[in-house]
Amino acid sequence: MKFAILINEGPFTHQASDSAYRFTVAALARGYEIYRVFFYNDGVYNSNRFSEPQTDDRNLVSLWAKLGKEHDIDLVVCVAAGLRRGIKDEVLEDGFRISGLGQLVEAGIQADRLVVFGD
Amino acid sequence: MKFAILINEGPFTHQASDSAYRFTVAALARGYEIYRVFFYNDGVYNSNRFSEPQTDDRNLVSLWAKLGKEHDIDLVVCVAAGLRRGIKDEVLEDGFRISGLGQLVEAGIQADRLVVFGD
Amino acid sequence: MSEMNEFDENGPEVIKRFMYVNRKAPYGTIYALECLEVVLVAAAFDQDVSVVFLDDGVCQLKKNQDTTGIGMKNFSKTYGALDDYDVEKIYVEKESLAARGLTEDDLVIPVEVLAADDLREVMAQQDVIISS
Amino acid sequence: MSEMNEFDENGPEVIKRFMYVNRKAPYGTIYALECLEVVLVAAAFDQDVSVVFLDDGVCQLKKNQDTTGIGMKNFSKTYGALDDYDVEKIYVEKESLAARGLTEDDLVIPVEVLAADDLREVMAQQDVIISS
Amino acid sequence: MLHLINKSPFERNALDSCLRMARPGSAILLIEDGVYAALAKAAHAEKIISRMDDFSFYVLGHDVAARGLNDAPLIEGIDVVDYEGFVDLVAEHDVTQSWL
Amino acid sequence: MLHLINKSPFERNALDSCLRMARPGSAILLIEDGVYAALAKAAHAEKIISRMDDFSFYVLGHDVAARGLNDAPLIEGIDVVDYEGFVDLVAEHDVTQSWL
Repeated sequence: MKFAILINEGPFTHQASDSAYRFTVAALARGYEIYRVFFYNDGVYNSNRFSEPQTDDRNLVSLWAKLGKEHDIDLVVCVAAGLRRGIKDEVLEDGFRISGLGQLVEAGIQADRLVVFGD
Repeated sequence: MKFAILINEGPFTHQASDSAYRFTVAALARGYEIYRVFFYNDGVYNSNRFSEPQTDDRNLVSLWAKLGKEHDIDLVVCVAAGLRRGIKDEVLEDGFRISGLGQLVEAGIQADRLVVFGD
Repeated sequence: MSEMNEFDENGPEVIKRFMYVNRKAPYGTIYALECLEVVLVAAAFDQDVSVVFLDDGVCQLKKNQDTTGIGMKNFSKTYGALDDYDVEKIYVEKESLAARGLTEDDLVIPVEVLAADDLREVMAQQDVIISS
Repeated sequence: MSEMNEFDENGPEVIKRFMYVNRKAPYGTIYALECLEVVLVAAAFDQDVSVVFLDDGVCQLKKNQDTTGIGMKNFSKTYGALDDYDVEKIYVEKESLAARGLTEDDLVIPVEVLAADDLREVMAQQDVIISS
Repeated sequence: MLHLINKSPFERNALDSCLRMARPGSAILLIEDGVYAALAKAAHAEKIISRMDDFSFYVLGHDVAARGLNDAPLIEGIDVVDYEGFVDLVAEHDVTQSWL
Repeated sequence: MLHLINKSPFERNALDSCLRMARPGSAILLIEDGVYAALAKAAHAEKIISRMDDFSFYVLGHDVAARGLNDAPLIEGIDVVDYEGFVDLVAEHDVTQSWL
């Protein structure tokens, strides 16, 4: 079974990204495929490579990038939501890619389940 | 009379920055001094120079920078809130400066009124 | 894995029922606008698209919006484009309208007003629900 | 401009009453943590600082928080530092506690529990109110 | 004291909390999504109507217009202000509290 | 259908709307600040208790523990799950709706 994940909020401010991350890790542990993680609304901020939390805090940008690399997960940042918020190639962490909203709809079509995390 | 403004949310996602901007413009029109605008929580995103809204939409980052320059307003981005969210010198729009939370407290002491805009 | 096989067998012809749920007021937050942007893109895919407005989401469709004073883009006219994009299943919850003192005549586009009891059944028939 | 003159006359010795208002639960959003960070900085200034917890804000002080499962930092112990920083005016609204089935014994630090009718008077005496 | 409400009374508890905690004699200004609380025909109108003697209510007209509510009756006795009126209210009251 | 509630029932209307719109037989999982709805001694407990026959209620244990509620009685009949149990619930139900 294939899962798609939609994240609507940025890191730290809301728990959405944390919950989605732990859900994704658990889904992988259960043997499910993660078809795509799509970052929309403030969710685009999860890909900002300049994010530098305190050393005893989790770094959600790195966590997502690492998880994506280890499990070959497609991490897609919405271009339209990203542009207005200043999330562009100049600040994008390795492992994320910027693309259109069609990637969200396509994920909804291809995946067997879509789970939305937001505020 | 001196006003201080605290903005807790980023541009676009919440109306906080828009409301604070219009309030500030109106306060200047009324002849009041703006002692400082302090950007906290997701408010730090208002200083991201890469923000590029659609051409028919307002650009809050430029609007703040321009207003700050025209009226010599101290636009302060919280260093701690900014670090975890990846708002650092590398992405900072001209006209904003990064500093500590003490600047918020000091604004509360020095200004006659503090108005908070958030979610 | 039964769903996957079922999906694969049917190939690209499978049409899913996508529902976009709007529960938030416009302008105070961006969710209304960015949800509309998704729906307009989604309309280009050959899927069964419906849009629901309930709770404060019904306020997105209020007529006579004039945003000049707040400096934001008035996107309420864009809802009229849904019809051009063949998005015709637009539902508004009756109880949410009534609670806000609004009626169908207050809305910028023709919609299907449904009581919660009926909207519940429509929502239960979807394959994908995207909320924002 | 009367306030300004008053302020100037008193010079740097003026002490303002700052109140930090917490109405949000911890972990679901960052506001609780980032408000605490402000209060700890504010304590270094020679001002009259008070911190109020009402509505879901009272949940910030619940004992026995264990965040290992959600991967976030447990900052509830930091409230204990408020006393070290001489922040001693910590108020919790009685009605908010009761609505959540909590009592004073459930809290990580000693606080002053006030009924809304009394807390209202304390809030009305402040010079600066910072909410988040 | 001036209280700012920027949340819809249908979605959040900010208005309820403000009405519970504000001292009678205070001013309450509805901005952003808070303006929905001013709708005379809405189910929540009674919350404000029953407290008209305790508080002075204001609503930011620009936010009312943006949301298309210029043609909807507002609760009688709520004063409509613009951004400069908002500034004046802040100046006239010693302290402003935002109910976020 | 699986419904996700991540908001405190004291602060927002998400739980109310979900209980109004969800079809009986659905599952409802409380996560993040939604877990406060599971408190047995809270004023809002009746909202869920009165619908125990209509829905299967679940709560994410990690979010309960994070908020220090492991020592607080939860409403009887709400099942506690971990993140893998959350994944199982999503897999078992055709559609998941988040009440944001």
